Amino acid sequence: MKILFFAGLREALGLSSEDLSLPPGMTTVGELRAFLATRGEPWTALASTKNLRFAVNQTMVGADAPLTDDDEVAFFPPVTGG
Amino acid sequence: MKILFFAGLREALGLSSEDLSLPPGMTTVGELRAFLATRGEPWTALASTKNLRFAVNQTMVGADAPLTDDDEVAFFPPVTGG
Amino acid sequence: MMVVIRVQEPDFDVGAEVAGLSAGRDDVGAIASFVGLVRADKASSDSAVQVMTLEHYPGMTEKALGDIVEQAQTRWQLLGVRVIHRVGRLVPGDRIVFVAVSASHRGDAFAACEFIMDYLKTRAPFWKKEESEQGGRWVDARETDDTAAARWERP
Amino acid sequence: MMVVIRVQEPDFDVGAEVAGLSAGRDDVGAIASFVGLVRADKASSDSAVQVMTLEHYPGMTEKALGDIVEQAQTRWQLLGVRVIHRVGRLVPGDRIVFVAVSASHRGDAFAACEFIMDYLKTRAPFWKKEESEQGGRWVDARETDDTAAARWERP
Repeated sequence: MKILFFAGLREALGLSSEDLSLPPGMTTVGELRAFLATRGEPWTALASTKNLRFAVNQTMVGADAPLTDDDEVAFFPPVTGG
Repeated sequence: MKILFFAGLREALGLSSEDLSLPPGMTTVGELRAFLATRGEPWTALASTKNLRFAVNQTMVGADAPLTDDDEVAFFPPVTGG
Repeated sequence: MMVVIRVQEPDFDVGAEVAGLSAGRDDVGAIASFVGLVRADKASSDSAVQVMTLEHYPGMTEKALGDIVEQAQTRWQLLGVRVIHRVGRLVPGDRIVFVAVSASHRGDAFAACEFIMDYLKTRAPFWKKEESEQGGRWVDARETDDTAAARWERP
Repeated sequence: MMVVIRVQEPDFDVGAEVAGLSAGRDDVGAIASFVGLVRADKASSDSAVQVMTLEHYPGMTEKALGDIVEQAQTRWQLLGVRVIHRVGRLVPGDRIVFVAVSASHRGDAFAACEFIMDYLKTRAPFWKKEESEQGGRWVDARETDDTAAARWERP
Protein backbone atom coordinates (compact mmCIF):
# COMPACT_ATOMS: atom_id res chain seq x y z
CA MET A 1 0.00 0.00 0.00
CA LYS A 2 0.98 3.61 -0.44
CA ILE A 3 1.00 5.95 2.57
CA LEU A 4 1.08 9.73 2.15
CA PHE A 5 1.82 12.50 4.66
CA PHE A 6 1.01 16.20 4.24
CA ALA A 7 1.72 19.64 5.65
CA GLY A 8 3.07 19.83 9.21
CA LEU A 9 3.02 16.06 9.56
CA ARG A 10 5.06 15.65 6.37
CA GLU A 11 7.59 18.12 7.73
CA ALA A 12 7.72 16.45 11.15
CA LEU A 13 8.39 13.07 9.54
CA GLY A 14 10.70 14.48 6.87
CA LEU A 15 8.81 12.19 4.51
CA SER A 16 5.96 12.71 2.04
CA SER A 17 5.22 9.08 1.18
CA GLU A 18 6.11 5.50 1.94
CA ASP A 19 5.37 2.16 0.27
CA LEU A 20 4.50 -0.51 2.80
CA SER A 21 2.97 -3.96 2.82
CA LEU A 22 -0.02 -3.83 5.13
CA PRO A 23 1.25 -5.59 8.28
CA PRO A 24 -0.67 -8.78 9.09
CA GLY A 25 -3.59 -8.39 11.46
CA MET A 26 -3.94 -4.69 10.62
CA THR A 27 -7.50 -4.02 9.41
CA THR A 28 -8.25 -0.31 9.97
CA VAL A 29 -6.64 3.05 9.30
CA GLY A 30 -6.61 3.71 13.06
CA GLU A 31 -4.60 0.53 13.65
CA LEU A 32 -2.14 1.56 10.93
CA ARG A 33 -1.73 4.95 12.59
CA ALA A 34 -1.00 3.30 15.97
CA PHE A 35 1.46 0.89 14.35
CA LEU A 36 3.40 3.67 12.61
CA ALA A 37 3.48 5.73 15.81
CA THR A 38 5.30 2.90 17.63
CA ARG A 39 8.35 3.32 15.38
CA GLY A 40 9.70 5.97 17.77
CA GLU A 41 10.85 9.50 16.88
CA PRO A 42 9.83 11.24 14.66
CA TRP A 43 6.87 8.85 14.14
CA THR A 44 5.28 9.79 17.46
CA ALA A 45 4.01 12.83 15.50
CA LEU A 46 1.35 10.45 14.15
CA ALA A 47 0.08 10.00 17.69
CA SER A 48 0.55 13.61 18.83
CA THR A 49 -0.89 15.54 15.85
CA LYS A 50 -4.09 17.16 17.07
CA ASN A 51 -7.23 16.08 15.22
CA LEU A 52 -5.23 14.00 12.73
CA ARG A 53 -7.28 13.30 9.62
CA PHE A 54 -7.32 10.13 7.49
CA ALA A 55 -8.07 9.53 3.84
CA VAL A 56 -8.34 6.12 2.16
CA ASN A 57 -8.24 6.15 -1.63
CA GLN A 58 -8.58 9.94 -1.57
CA THR A 59 -11.74 10.06 0.52
CA MET A 60 -11.76 11.32 4.10
CA VAL A 61 -12.68 8.52 6.51
CA GLY A 62 -12.87 7.78 10.22
CA ALA A 63 -10.28 5.80 12.19
CA ASP A 64 -12.36 2.64 11.85
CA ALA A 65 -12.27 2.62 8.03
CA PRO A 66 -11.12 -0.80 6.72
CA LEU A 67 -7.85 -1.20 4.81
CA THR A 68 -6.50 -3.53 2.14
CA ASP A 69 -2.99 -3.75 0.78
CA ASP A 70 -4.09 -2.07 -2.48
CA ASP A 71 -5.22 1.12 -0.74
CA GLU A 72 -3.72 4.59 -0.84
CA VAL A 73 -3.79 5.92 2.72
CA ALA A 74 -3.07 9.51 3.73
CA PHE A 75 -2.49 11.12 7.11
CA PHE A 76 -2.70 14.88 7.56
CA PRO A 77 -3.62 17.71 9.95
CA PRO A 78 -7.02 19.44 9.66
CA VAL A 79 -7.26 21.22 6.30
CA THR A 80 -6.81 24.99 6.06
CA GLY A 81 -7.48 25.91 2.42
CA GLY A 82 -9.74 28.57 0.98
CA MET B 1 -45.10 70.76 -4.10
CA LYS B 2 -43.82 68.42 -6.75
CA ILE B 3 -45.58 65.12 -7.40
CA LEU B 4 -43.90 62.31 -9.36
CA PHE B 5 -45.35 59.14 -10.89
CA PHE B 6 -43.38 56.09 -12.02
CA ALA B 7 -43.64 52.89 -14.06
CA GLY B 8 -47.14 51.50 -14.69
CA LEU B 9 -48.75 54.36 -12.80
CA ARG B 10 -46.90 56.94 -14.90
CA GLU B 11 -48.12 55.19 -18.04
CA ALA B 12 -51.70 54.93 -16.76
CA LEU B 13 -51.75 58.66 -16.00
CA GLY B 14 -49.81 59.62 -19.10
CA LEU B 15 -47.90 61.93 -16.79
CA SER B 16 -44.56 61.70 -15.00
CA SER B 17 -44.81 64.76 -12.75
CA GLU B 18 -47.06 67.58 -11.67
CA ASP B 19 -46.53 70.80 -9.74
CA LEU B 20 -49.32 71.42 -7.29
CA SER B 21 -50.02 73.66 -4.31
CA LEU B 22 -50.86 71.39 -1.41
CA PRO B 23 -54.66 71.74 -1.12
CA PRO B 24 -55.80 73.24 2.20
CA GLY B 25 -56.61 70.74 4.94
CA MET B 26 -54.47 68.05 3.34
CA THR B 27 -51.90 66.85 5.87
CA THR B 28 -50.78 63.34 4.82
CA VAL B 29 -49.61 61.52 1.71
CA GLY B 30 -52.63 59.20 1.98
CA GLU B 31 -54.98 62.18 1.88
CA LEU B 32 -53.19 63.53 -1.19
CA ARG B 33 -53.56 60.13 -2.89
CA ALA B 34 -57.32 60.10 -2.17
CA PHE B 35 -57.67 63.70 -3.40
CA LEU B 36 -55.90 62.99 -6.70
CA ALA B 37 -57.96 59.81 -7.23
CA THR B 38 -61.17 61.86 -7.11
CA ARG B 39 -60.20 63.66 -10.32
CA GLY B 40 -61.85 60.89 -12.33
CA GLU B 41 -60.23 58.88 -15.18
CA PRO B 42 -57.33 58.20 -15.49
CA TRP B 43 -56.66 59.31 -11.89
CA THR B 44 -58.59 56.40 -10.43
CA ALA B 45 -55.37 54.44 -11.10
CA LEU B 46 -54.08 56.07 -7.89
CA ALA B 47 -56.82 54.27 -5.99
CA SER B 48 -56.71 51.00 -7.91
CA THR B 49 -52.93 50.38 -8.12
CA LYS B 50 -52.24 47.35 -5.93
CA ASN B 51 -49.87 47.99 -3.02
CA LEU B 52 -49.20 51.56 -4.17
CA ARG B 53 -46.00 52.92 -2.60
CA PHE B 54 -45.29 56.46 -1.40
CA ALA B 55 -42.07 58.44 -1.08
CA VAL B 56 -41.74 61.86 0.50
CA ASN B 57 -38.50 63.70 -0.23
CA GLN B 58 -37.08 60.50 -1.75
CA THR B 59 -37.69 58.29 1.27
CA MET B 60 -40.34 55.56 1.30
CA VAL B 61 -43.06 56.32 3.82
CA GLY B 62 -46.46 55.07 4.96
CA ALA B 63 -49.82 56.64 4.01
CA ASP B 64 -49.88 58.60 7.26
CA ALA B 65 -46.63 60.48 6.55
CA PRO B 66 -47.12 64.28 6.98
CA LEU B 67 -46.81 66.66 4.02
CA THR B 68 -45.83 70.29 3.54
CA ASP B 69 -46.02 72.35 0.39
CA ASP B 70 -42.22 72.15 -0.01
CA ASP B 71 -42.15 68.38 -0.28
CA GLU B 72 -41.38 66.18 -3.25
CA VAL B 73 -43.95 63.37 -3.23
CA ALA B 74 -43.81 60.25 -5.40
CA PHE B 75 -46.37 57.55 -6.11
CA PHE B 76 -45.34 54.24 -7.66
CA PRO B 77 -46.07 50.49 -7.81
CA PRO B 78 -43.95 48.04 -5.77
CA VAL B 79 -40.34 48.14 -6.98
CA THR B 80 -38.97 45.38 -9.22
CA GLY B 81 -35.28 46.15 -9.71
CA GLY B 82 -32.27 43.92 -9.28
CA MET C 1 -15.38 51.95 4.35
CA MET C 2 -14.94 52.38 0.64
CA VAL C 3 -18.41 52.72 -0.93
CA VAL C 4 -19.14 53.02 -4.65
CA ILE C 5 -22.75 53.34 -5.86
CA ARG C 6 -23.52 53.84 -9.51
CA VAL C 7 -26.74 53.93 -11.56
CA GLN C 8 -25.87 53.84 -15.24
CA GLU C 9 -26.89 52.73 -18.71
CA PRO C 10 -23.58 51.14 -19.80
CA ASP C 11 -22.47 47.65 -18.84
CA PHE C 12 -19.85 47.21 -16.10
CA ASP C 13 -16.61 45.22 -15.83
CA VAL C 14 -17.05 42.57 -13.12
CA GLY C 15 -13.34 41.75 -12.95
CA ALA C 16 -12.32 45.39 -12.56
CA GLU C 17 -14.99 46.07 -9.93
CA VAL C 18 -13.99 43.06 -7.83
CA ALA C 19 -10.30 43.87 -8.19
CA GLY C 20 -10.99 47.46 -7.14
CA LEU C 21 -12.10 46.26 -3.71
CA SER C 22 -8.71 44.81 -2.82
CA ALA C 23 -6.34 46.89 -4.96
CA GLY C 24 -3.40 48.28 -3.00
CA ARG C 25 -4.40 46.77 0.33
CA ASP C 26 -3.52 43.58 2.19
CA ASP C 27 -6.34 43.40 4.76
CA VAL C 28 -9.10 42.08 2.49
CA GLY C 29 -9.58 38.34 2.97
CA ALA C 30 -12.96 37.89 1.30
CA ILE C 31 -14.97 39.41 -1.54
CA ALA C 32 -18.50 38.16 -2.10
CA SER C 33 -20.20 39.41 -5.22
CA PHE C 34 -23.41 39.05 -7.15
CA VAL C 35 -24.41 39.64 -10.75
CA GLY C 36 -28.06 39.72 -11.79
CA LEU C 37 -28.88 39.15 -15.47
CA VAL C 38 -31.89 39.46 -17.75
CA ARG C 39 -33.50 36.05 -18.28
CA ALA C 40 -35.46 35.27 -21.44
CA ASP C 41 -37.84 32.96 -19.58
CA LYS C 42 -38.90 35.52 -17.01
CA ALA C 43 -41.96 36.80 -18.84
CA SER C 44 -45.25 36.70 -17.04
CA SER C 45 -46.58 35.75 -20.48
CA ASP C 46 -45.78 32.56 -22.36
CA SER C 47 -43.47 34.22 -24.87
CA ALA C 48 -39.79 34.78 -24.28
CA VAL C 49 -38.63 38.21 -23.14
CA GLN C 50 -37.08 40.11 -26.02
CA VAL C 51 -36.37 43.46 -24.36
CA MET C 52 -36.30 44.60 -20.76
CA THR C 53 -36.55 48.30 -19.91
CA LEU C 54 -35.38 49.51 -16.52
CA GLU C 55 -36.90 52.73 -15.15
CA HIS C 56 -35.81 54.38 -11.91
CA TYR C 57 -36.39 57.43 -9.71
CA PRO C 58 -33.24 59.54 -10.15
CA GLY C 59 -32.01 60.97 -6.88
CA MET C 60 -34.02 58.64 -4.70
CA THR C 61 -32.31 55.61 -6.23
CA GLU C 62 -28.84 56.65 -5.08
CA LYS C 63 -30.23 57.67 -1.69
CA ALA C 64 -32.04 54.35 -1.20
CA LEU C 65 -28.96 52.34 -2.20
CA GLY C 66 -26.80 54.45 0.12
CA ASP C 67 -29.19 53.78 3.01
CA ILE C 68 -29.12 50.03 2.34
CA VAL C 69 -25.31 49.99 2.27
CA GLU C 70 -25.23 51.99 5.52
CA GLN C 71 -27.49 49.46 7.19
CA ALA C 72 -25.21 46.65 6.02
CA GLN C 73 -22.25 48.50 7.56
CA THR C 74 -23.91 48.61 10.96
CA ARG C 75 -24.63 44.87 10.87
CA TRP C 76 -21.33 43.43 9.61
CA GLN C 77 -17.62 44.23 9.64
CA LEU C 78 -17.05 45.43 6.09
CA LEU C 79 -14.11 47.00 4.26
CA GLY C 80 -15.79 48.03 1.01
CA VAL C 81 -19.03 47.86 -0.97
CA ARG C 82 -19.77 48.40 -4.65
CA VAL C 83 -23.30 48.56 -6.03
CA ILE C 84 -23.99 49.14 -9.72
CA HIS C 85 -27.47 49.07 -11.24
CA ARG C 86 -28.14 49.54 -14.92
CA VAL C 87 -31.15 51.39 -16.31
CA GLY C 88 -32.52 51.73 -19.83
CA ARG C 89 -32.92 49.09 -22.49
CA LEU C 90 -31.50 45.60 -21.91
CA VAL C 91 -31.84 42.22 -23.63
CA PRO C 92 -31.67 38.64 -22.27
CA GLY C 93 -28.16 37.75 -21.15
CA ASP C 94 -27.35 41.37 -20.24
CA ARG C 95 -26.10 42.16 -16.74
CA ILE C 96 -28.56 44.30 -14.72
CA VAL C 97 -27.09 44.62 -11.26
CA PHE C 98 -23.80 44.10 -9.43
CA VAL C 99 -23.16 44.00 -5.69
CA ALA C 100 -19.75 43.23 -4.22
CA VAL C 101 -18.67 43.35 -0.58
CA SER C 102 -15.15 43.05 0.80
CA ALA C 103 -14.34 42.09 4.38
CA SER C 104 -11.69 40.39 6.44
CA HIS C 105 -13.84 37.29 6.81
CA ARG C 106 -16.15 35.53 4.38
CA GLY C 107 -19.16 35.28 6.70
CA ASP C 108 -19.49 39.08 6.80
CA ALA C 109 -18.96 39.43 3.05
CA PHE C 110 -21.55 36.79 2.10
CA ALA C 111 -24.21 38.00 4.53
CA ALA C 112 -23.85 41.68 3.59
CA CYS C 113 -23.88 40.93 -0.15
CA GLU C 114 -27.11 38.91 0.10
CA PHE C 115 -28.65 41.48 2.48
CA ILE C 116 -27.93 44.32 0.06
CA MET C 117 -29.47 42.38 -2.85
CA ASP C 118 -32.57 41.46 -0.83
CA TYR C 119 -33.11 45.05 0.30
CA LEU C 120 -32.34 46.47 -3.14
CA LYS C 121 -35.03 44.19 -4.59
CA THR C 122 -37.71 45.52 -2.22
CA ARG C 123 -36.59 49.07 -1.37
CA ALA C 124 -34.71 50.66 -4.27
CA PRO C 125 -36.94 52.48 -6.78
CA PHE C 126 -36.37 50.51 -9.98
CA TRP C 127 -39.09 49.09 -12.21
CA LYS C 128 -38.81 46.55 -15.02
CA LYS C 129 -40.93 46.38 -18.12
CA GLU C 130 -40.69 43.25 -20.24
CA GLU C 131 -41.45 43.14 -23.94
CA SER C 132 -42.28 39.86 -25.63
CA GLU C 133 -44.22 38.93 -28.77
CA GLN C 134 -47.33 39.42 -26.68
CA GLY C 135 -46.47 43.07 -26.00
CA GLY C 136 -45.12 45.07 -23.06
CA ARG C 137 -45.84 44.31 -19.43
CA TRP C 138 -44.63 45.79 -16.16
CA VAL C 139 -43.10 43.05 -14.03
CA ASP C 140 -45.07 42.25 -10.88
CA ALA C 141 -43.30 42.42 -7.53
CA ARG C 142 -42.60 38.93 -6.23
CA GLU C 143 -43.74 37.81 -2.81
CA THR C 144 -40.56 35.71 -2.51
CA ASP C 145 -38.57 38.96 -2.60
CA ASP C 146 -40.53 40.31 0.38
CA THR C 147 -39.93 37.03 2.19
CA ALA C 148 -36.19 37.19 1.43
CA ALA C 149 -35.95 40.76 2.76
CA ALA C 150 -38.02 39.93 5.85
CA ARG C 151 -35.49 37.27 6.91
CA TRP C 152 -33.08 40.05 7.90
CA GLU C 153 -35.59 41.65 10.25
CA ARG C 154 -35.52 38.78 12.73
CA PRO C 155 -34.15 39.95 16.08
CA MET D 1 -24.78 21.49 -15.10
CA MET D 2 -21.60 23.08 -16.30
CA VAL D 3 -18.86 22.36 -13.74
CA VAL D 4 -15.29 23.64 -13.91
CA ILE D 5 -12.82 22.70 -11.16
CA ARG D 6 -9.20 23.77 -11.36
CA VAL D 7 -6.24 23.56 -8.98
CA GLN D 8 -3.43 25.70 -10.32
CA GLU D 9 -0.46 27.90 -9.50
CA PRO D 10 -1.31 30.87 -11.76
CA ASP D 11 -3.78 33.60 -10.88
CA PHE D 12 -7.24 33.56 -12.46
CA ASP D 13 -9.38 36.17 -14.24
CA VAL D 14 -12.48 36.85 -12.11
CA GLY D 15 -14.29 38.73 -14.88
CA ALA D 16 -13.71 35.99 -17.45
CA GLU D 17 -14.75 33.23 -15.04
CA VAL D 18 -17.98 34.99 -14.08
CA ALA D 19 -18.75 35.80 -17.71
CA GLY D 20 -18.14 32.18 -18.66
CA LEU D 21 -21.09 31.10 -16.54
CA SER D 22 -23.62 33.04 -18.63
CA ALA D 23 -21.92 33.23 -22.03
CA GLY D 24 -24.19 32.23 -24.89
CA ARG D 25 -27.22 31.48 -22.72
CA ASP D 26 -30.29 33.45 -21.64
CA ASP D 27 -31.52 31.37 -18.69
CA VAL D 28 -29.01 32.55 -16.07
CA GLY D 29 -30.56 35.14 -13.77
CA ALA D 30 -28.04 35.11 -10.93
CA ILE D 31 -24.33 34.54 -10.42
CA ALA D 32 -22.98 34.57 -6.87
CA SER D 33 -19.24 34.46 -6.54
CA PHE D 34 -16.52 34.56 -3.93
CA VAL D 35 -12.85 35.46 -3.98
CA GLY D 36 -10.58 34.60 -1.06
CA LEU D 37 -7.32 36.55 -0.69
CA VAL D 38 -4.14 36.34 1.37
CA ARG D 39 -4.30 38.76 4.29
CA ALA D 40 -1.17 40.21 5.82
CA ASP D 41 -2.73 40.35 9.28
CA LYS D 42 -3.64 36.70 9.41
CA ALA D 43 -0.48 35.51 11.10
CA SER D 44 -0.86 33.53 14.29
CA SER D 45 2.24 35.46 15.30
CA ASP D 46 2.45 39.21 15.84
CA SER D 47 4.35 39.89 12.62
CA ALA D 48 2.69 40.46 9.27
CA VAL D 49 2.52 37.56 6.85
CA GLN D 50 5.10 37.94 4.11
CA VAL D 51 4.60 34.72 2.17
CA MET D 52 1.87 32.09 2.17
CA THR D 53 2.56 28.63 0.75
CA LEU D 54 -0.37 26.43 -0.24
CA GLU D 55 0.14 22.66 -0.26
CA HIS D 56 -2.45 20.16 -1.44
CA TYR D 57 -3.06 16.45 -2.04
CA PRO D 58 -3.08 16.09 -5.82
CA GLY D 59 -5.85 13.82 -7.03
CA MET D 60 -7.81 13.92 -3.80
CA THR D 61 -8.21 17.69 -4.08
CA GLU D 62 -10.09 17.53 -7.38
CA LYS D 63 -12.15 14.58 -6.10
CA ALA D 64 -13.07 16.37 -2.85
CA LEU D 65 -14.04 19.55 -4.70
CA GLY D 66 -16.09 17.51 -7.18
CA ASP D 67 -17.93 15.80 -4.31
CA ILE D 68 -18.70 19.16 -2.68
CA VAL D 69 -20.06 20.57 -5.94
CA GLU D 70 -22.19 17.44 -6.42
CA GLN D 71 -23.69 17.87 -2.97
CA ALA D 72 -24.51 21.48 -3.80
CA GLN D 73 -26.28 20.31 -6.97
CA THR D 74 -28.54 18.00 -5.01
CA ARG D 75 -29.52 20.79 -2.62
CA TRP D 76 -30.15 23.70 -4.98
CA GLN D 77 -31.27 24.37 -8.55
CA LEU D 78 -27.99 25.31 -10.22
CA LEU D 79 -26.94 25.97 -13.80
CA GLY D 80 -23.16 26.11 -13.41
CA VAL D 81 -20.33 26.06 -10.88
CA ARG D 82 -16.70 27.13 -11.13
CA VAL D 83 -14.15 26.42 -8.41
CA ILE D 84 -10.53 27.49 -8.73
CA HIS D 85 -7.98 27.04 -5.97
CA ARG D 86 -4.40 28.19 -6.24
CA VAL D 87 -1.42 26.32 -4.78
CA GLY D 88 2.21 27.26 -4.35
CA ARG D 89 3.70 30.52 -3.18
CA LEU D 90 1.46 33.54 -2.64
CA VAL D 91 1.87 36.95 -1.02
CA PRO D 92 -0.61 39.24 0.80
CA GLY D 93 -3.18 40.65 -1.61
CA ASP D 94 -3.00 37.60 -3.88
CA ARG D 95 -6.19 35.72 -4.75
CA ILE D 96 -6.27 32.17 -3.32
CA VAL D 97 -9.66 30.76 -4.14
CA PHE D 98 -12.62 31.45 -6.42
CA VAL D 99 -16.11 29.96 -6.28
CA ALA D 100 -18.91 31.06 -8.60
CA VAL D 101 -22.39 29.61 -8.95
CA SER D 102 -24.99 30.42 -11.60
CA ALA D 103 -28.70 29.77 -11.24
CA SER D 104 -32.06 31.08 -12.35
CA HIS D 105 -32.69 32.63 -8.94
CA ARG D 106 -30.37 34.40 -6.54
CA GLY D 107 -31.33 32.41 -3.43
CA ASP D 108 -29.95 29.21 -4.95
CA ALA D 109 -26.80 30.92 -6.22
CA PHE D 110 -25.97 32.58 -2.88
CA ALA D 111 -26.64 29.49 -0.77
CA ALA D 112 -24.68 27.12 -3.00
CA CYS D 113 -21.71 29.50 -3.24
CA GLU D 114 -21.44 29.87 0.53
CA PHE D 115 -22.02 26.13 1.05
CA ILE D 116 -19.20 25.25 -1.36
CA MET D 117 -16.83 27.68 0.40
CA ASP D 118 -17.75 26.35 3.86
CA TYR D 119 -17.26 22.73 2.80
CA LEU D 120 -14.07 23.52 0.88
CA LYS D 121 -12.65 25.08 4.05
CA THR D 122 -13.22 21.94 6.11
CA ARG D 123 -13.11 19.08 3.56
CA ALA D 124 -10.75 19.86 0.71
CA PRO D 125 -7.11 18.83 1.32
CA PHE D 126 -5.28 22.16 1.23
CA TRP D 127 -2.87 23.41 3.88
CA LYS D 128 -1.47 26.89 4.37
CA LYS D 129 1.92 27.77 5.74
CA GLU D 130 2.56 31.39 6.69
CA GLU D 131 5.97 32.98 6.76
CA SER D 132 6.57 36.14 8.76
CA GLU D 133 9.64 37.71 10.35
CA GLN D 134 9.15 35.22 13.15
CA GLY D 135 9.56 32.27 10.79
CA GLY D 136 7.25 29.72 9.16
CA ARG D 137 4.12 28.34 10.76
CA TRP D 138 1.38 26.00 9.53
CA VAL D 139 -1.97 27.72 9.90
CA ASP D 140 -4.25 26.16 12.52
CA ALA D 141 -7.71 25.03 11.49
CA ARG D 142 -10.32 27.46 12.78
CA GLU D 143 -13.23 26.32 14.88
CA THR D 144 -15.40 28.97 13.21
CA ASP D 145 -14.91 27.11 9.92
CA ASP D 146 -16.27 23.91 11.47
CA THR D 147 -19.21 25.88 12.83
CA ALA D 148 -19.88 27.41 9.41
CA ALA D 149 -19.84 24.00 7.72
CA ALA D 150 -22.04 22.45 10.42
CA ARG D 151 -24.82 24.97 9.70
CA TRP D 152 -25.56 23.10 6.46
CA GLU D 153 -26.11 19.81 8.26
CA ARG D 154 -29.25 20.96 10.01
CA PRO D 155 -32.24 18.90 8.82
